Amino acid sequence: MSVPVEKLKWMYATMCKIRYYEESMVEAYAEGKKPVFNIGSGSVPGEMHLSNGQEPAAVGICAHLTDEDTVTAPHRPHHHAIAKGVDLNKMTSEIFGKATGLGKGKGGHMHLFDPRVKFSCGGIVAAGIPHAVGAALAAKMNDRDWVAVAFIGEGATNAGAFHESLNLAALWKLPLIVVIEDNSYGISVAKKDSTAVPHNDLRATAYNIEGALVKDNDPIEMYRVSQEAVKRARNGEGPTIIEIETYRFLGHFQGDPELYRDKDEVPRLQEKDPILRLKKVLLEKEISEDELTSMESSVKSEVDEAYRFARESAYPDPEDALRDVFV
Amino acid sequence: MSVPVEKLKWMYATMCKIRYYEESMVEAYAEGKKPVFNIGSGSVPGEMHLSNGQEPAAVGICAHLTDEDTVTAPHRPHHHAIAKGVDLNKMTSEIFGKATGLGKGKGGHMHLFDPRVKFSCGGIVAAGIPHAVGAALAAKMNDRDWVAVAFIGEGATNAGAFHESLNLAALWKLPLIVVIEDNSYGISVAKKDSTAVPHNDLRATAYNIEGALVKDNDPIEMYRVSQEAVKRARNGEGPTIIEIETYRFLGHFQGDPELYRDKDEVPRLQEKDPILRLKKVLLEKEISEDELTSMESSVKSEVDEAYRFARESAYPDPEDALRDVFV
Amino acid sequence: METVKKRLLTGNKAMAEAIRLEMERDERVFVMGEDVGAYGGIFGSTQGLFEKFGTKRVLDTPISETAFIGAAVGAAAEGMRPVAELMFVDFFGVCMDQIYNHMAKITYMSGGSVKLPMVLMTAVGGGYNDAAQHSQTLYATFAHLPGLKVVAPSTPYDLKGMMISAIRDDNPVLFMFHKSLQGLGWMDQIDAAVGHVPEEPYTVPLDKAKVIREGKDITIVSIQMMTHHALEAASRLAEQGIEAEVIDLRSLAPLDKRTIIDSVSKTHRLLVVDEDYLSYGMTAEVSASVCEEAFYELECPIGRLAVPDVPIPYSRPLEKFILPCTEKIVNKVLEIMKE
Amino acid sequence: METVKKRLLTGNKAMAEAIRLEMERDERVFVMGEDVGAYGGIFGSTQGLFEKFGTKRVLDTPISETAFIGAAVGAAAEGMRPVAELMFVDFFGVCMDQIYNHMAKITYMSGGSVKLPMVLMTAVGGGYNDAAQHSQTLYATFAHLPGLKVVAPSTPYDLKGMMISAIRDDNPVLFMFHKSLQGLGWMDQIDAAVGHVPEEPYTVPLDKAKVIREGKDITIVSIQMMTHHALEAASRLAEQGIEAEVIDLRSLAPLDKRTIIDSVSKTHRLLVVDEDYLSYGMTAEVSASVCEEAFYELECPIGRLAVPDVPIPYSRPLEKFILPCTEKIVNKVLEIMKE
Ligand SMILES: Cc1ncc(C[n+]2csc(CCOP(=O)(O)OP(=O)(O)O)c2C)c(N)n1
Ligand SMILES: Cc1ncc(C[n+]2csc(CCOP(=O)(O)OP(=O)(O)O)c2C)c(N)n1
Ligand SMILES: [Mg+2]
Ligand SMILES: [Mg+2]
Repeated sequence: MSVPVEKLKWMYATMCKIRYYEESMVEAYAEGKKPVFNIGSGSVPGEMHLSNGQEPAAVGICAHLTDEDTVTAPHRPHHHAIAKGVDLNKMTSEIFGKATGLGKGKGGHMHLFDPRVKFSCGGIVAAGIPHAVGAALAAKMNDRDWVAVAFIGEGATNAGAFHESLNLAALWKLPLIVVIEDNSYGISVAKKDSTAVPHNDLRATAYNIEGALVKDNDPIEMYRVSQEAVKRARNGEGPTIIEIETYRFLGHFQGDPELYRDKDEVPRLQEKDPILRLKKVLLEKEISEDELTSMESSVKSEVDEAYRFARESAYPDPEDALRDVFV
Repeated sequence: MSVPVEKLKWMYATMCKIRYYEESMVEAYAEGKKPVFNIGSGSVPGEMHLSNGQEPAAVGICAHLTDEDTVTAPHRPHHHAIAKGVDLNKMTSEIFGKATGLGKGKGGHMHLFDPRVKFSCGGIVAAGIPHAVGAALAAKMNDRDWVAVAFIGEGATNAGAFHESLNLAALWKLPLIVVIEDNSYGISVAKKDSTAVPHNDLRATAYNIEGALVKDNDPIEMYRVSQEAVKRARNGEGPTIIEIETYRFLGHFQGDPELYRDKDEVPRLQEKDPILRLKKVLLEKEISEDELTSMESSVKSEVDEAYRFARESAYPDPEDALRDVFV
Repeated sequence: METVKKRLLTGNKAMAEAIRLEMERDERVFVMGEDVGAYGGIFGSTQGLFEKFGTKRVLDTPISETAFIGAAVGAAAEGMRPVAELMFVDFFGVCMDQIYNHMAKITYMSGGSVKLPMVLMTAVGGGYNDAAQHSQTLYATFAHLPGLKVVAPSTPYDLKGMMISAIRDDNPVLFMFHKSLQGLGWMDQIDAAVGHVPEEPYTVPLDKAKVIREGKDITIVSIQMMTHHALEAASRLAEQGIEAEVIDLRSLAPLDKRTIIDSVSKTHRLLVVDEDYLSYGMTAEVSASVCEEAFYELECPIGRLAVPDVPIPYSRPLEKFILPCTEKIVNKVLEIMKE
Repeated sequence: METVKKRLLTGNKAMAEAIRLEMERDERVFVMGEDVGAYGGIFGSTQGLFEKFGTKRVLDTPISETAFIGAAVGAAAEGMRPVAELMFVDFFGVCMDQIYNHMAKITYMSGGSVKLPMVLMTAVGGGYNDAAQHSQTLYATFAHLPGLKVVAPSTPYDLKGMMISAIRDDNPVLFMFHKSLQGLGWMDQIDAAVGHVPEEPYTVPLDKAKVIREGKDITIVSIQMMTHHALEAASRLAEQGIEAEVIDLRSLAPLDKRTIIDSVSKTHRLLVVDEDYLSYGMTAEVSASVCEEAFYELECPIGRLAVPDVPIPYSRPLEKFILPCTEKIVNKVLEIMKE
């Protein structure tokens, strides 16, 4: 089953957009945190979990989704949000804590909600899976062929919510897909020190559902496996677990000393940068350098525009803190 | 591997003890609840979950345990407590809410604690599994070959605590055995409506551990399977999941209208009463009727004595309610 | 005459009727929880719904509170209007994250762009010797955390009216019903568990306390089961010439301070009675609110009666000792009147 | 002279030192939690322990709070003395059942036959824009439920002394440490996060509040981060001739009412400051306790300052607006003094 070139282009462009978005965030986050790093200071305070290197998981499956499909993401949500088509201006503005943000500055980087494209994320490990189960349940109750995708990290597979959600979704044959991004670590804890199985697709057996493993951060394989899973879900054949081996190029959060991994680990991973690999594929398919370059520059200007919008937006009135507890 | 006849006798006697204990409890619980049933009235108030028919699970594995091994049980704990050797007088007294009870009347039927034989139980589904993990961890840290057994119902396998505990125990190769009593229901919900797999031994795959299924409530098979699991645990080979198909002769709790199951289901199960089946085996092994009868009467008098002790014991002073929050 | 018009229902039938009416009115409303189907809810809160609406809209769940309450959150975000049941409030510990970090906060974190029209109903209360893990009310545990409307009705009329309001509300509502007020055949039969309930749909506000007995000498603020003890106490006190005004709080969050303060401004004395733990509980919040906003109206210290900071013991004499009751209320009022 | 004797440590080093000393003294003590090993705890509470004691006594866990906190309960029942870490108190919702139904109640339910000598330590507090799910204190959430000793030290000296007391206590202790008082290099550098800590082991009681500044005009009861704001406020007020007495609560359960009441009996005015949510919180319990036991000592209404019942917002101006601070304390005191 070959992947349509348009899809490959979309995946490439989106991965470039995500990467450039995160690289820009590295800089924005560092603003006002020098010479001494202080998590509470600067243009973007608070924790910051970036996704550089993890783009394939997000684009490989979102290539099959529409605005009616639901995505829930964890504390590391930018790549999922961008791949799902979240409003980039409002998202960036939210991360800058501005009034024009998705949540009027109340949510921040870990709490992005864009109902227009049915995207949400949160800061509690595995807590987004039940929400995706609920979206899948709603779709089924309303006889829609919409699916729900819950993205989590490999560390989250050992949380009770993972088990309860998959059992429930399997039992009710819900259109749920759980995508596990195995970036080898849960903060500082290596997968082998947190997870009793080598790969979480094995855990599909515990729910009598399909499981798939995507090796070595391959966006094209992710696309193929996801296509099958989404098809099954839309056809009422129930949930799928997809685990993808991916790379975390940066620390768990910005400011992470990363004493728990070898200094040469990241450089080795960067040699296998999935964006460069996909670029090679596209070039082999006779997509011209020029076309790729123009794709790259157009997504960059989109990202630059989003940061400009965020920077130029105003902060909310302090008193606004008292609003929106209830609708 | 044949089962020593002494063990068979112990299992038979203990199953008889459990059955007679529960039959006596049916009566004791009914006292003061007639003509109108009121859960709060009578000699034994509160909820009452009895284990008639589920004896094989408890005796089959406890036959391999010593006082140094830990057992945690759920809301339906009498058969486990008796098989583990909990002080029958104090246990009964506790259930009657008397000052001489295991918990001075503070715990009741769902909260029995007998540190002497390392037994505990509780009223929150699946919550006892982590406690067994902790006991197993302590044994390992102290280089003891003690094991910990967590009894749960099949409904509890869908709670997050089940998953988290098994992953942790498997990861750390702890001497934990989770015994799942599949009595077909979680209150009114049939297993097929709660659990995505036909049998929970399949879920061992999700933790890379051993799983075993004991069919049709067979105490001898339970003994064999448990022997293997306990051996592995003592040898540092990690946890095992054992699921046993068992029978719930009574309602979920006393007073359960049981509208959710056919009226002829229980009679059909009673035809396969595990106690009668084990008795047949013993008779085939040339154990005389007389010997069995004397075993039966001796356990009965032990049980009668426990109820007498409980009834004759005094209630705690009301003010005692304020003590024991802290040691 | 009056009696002719009465339509007597038990608390659980009133609740189930409210849910049925809303399910008929709005197809987005559905029910899920443990044993809410054929069983009709352990405390009867979903009686008859399964028969009427079937498995598509009345869902029995596995024992997976985090998954199904979280699923209710996710379904509500998609425009459904779930009514989920947490069988006993005592079990909140296995699913509190979904309740307080998500159900309660998503609307705020999204700047109001996501609404969660859902109800989480749960059984509370002791008094029948179900011990430490099945007898709590935990009112303050939920009222302390922002983002939830927390209600605890005490009559069949309010159970129906407040359940309808809760289902129609676009915000998440934690609906606490008291086991002893459900009118269950297998529990203590008390008059308060039965009452007049109009057949038609009607709403009762989720933010208003109610003066259920007028009096001039002292105000007794109470909730759910305790309001009924307070009423009994009030009539006993009346025999001794003490006119107690009794307020049924009904809602813990928001707290209707106005009604309480108006009453205290009249009686100048206050006793707060709660079935939850004493410290950091409802009695503290009511007392502190009055102390802050109506201090000069007070003639004497505010009395507090609640569970004395111990887990609920099993044995009958022990549980009796720690639960507030009519007699304790009477004695406490007499003490306060002596001040 | 004095300064020469000072041995300055940050809060987290003081905590880690306490745990190290107890691990050396008692081999039954061990540590488990997420990233407590090589990482040394996200907030440094276990710094250096892994290097010293290795994987056998310092256990990194999966993200399975129910399993490992429940395992701590089970290990404690077997005579071990676990020190478990819940990384952020905000995560309590995924494991509260093990904390409040088991860790807190087993001793009582067993009639005292089972003791659980364990410590659950957890990071609390906001002020660095970590938003609604990583900035709470939730003091009252734990103090409301019986069976736990709940402490929240505010100085390196107390962090060490109270941690040693907690580990040696045969009862379960919930030990809350404030992120901003850990002295972390990547957080706001505040003087209060560094202080004199004697090298040797010592204990500080788990049930005693402390008068940290004497005054005659008004009592300010506060806790953890708020005590430092209260101290600043007190010195600013002194410039205006107002002598505020500041009390560091240190322990939420049990609540040291004696120390509070003695102070109020002297000052006759009270302001309670909390970083937790206002309603049903610590300010309510302290206020109600005083109102109940020292009513006639009060000259005016008791003031309460806390988070105004909204989730913690992310954006800087929003979070600033809802968190109590020195300036708000000063203004509130001036208001009260006008009464
Ligand atoms: C219930 C809960 N426990 C702990 C945390 C703290 N925490 C945040 S991210 C994280 C690691 C998650 O690892 P993984 O799931 O692999 O995602 P990754 O960070 O690698 O993308 C932890 C432990 C949390 N947010 N929620
Ligand atoms: C966390 C939690 N959820 C729900 C309950 C209510 N409850 C008590 S027993 C039970 C059914 C348990 O079924 P199973 O595990 O199969 O055990 P069985 O009763 O069949 O022995 C339920 C739902 C509970 N006690 N704890
Ligand atoms: Mg990871
Ligand atoms: Mg069962």
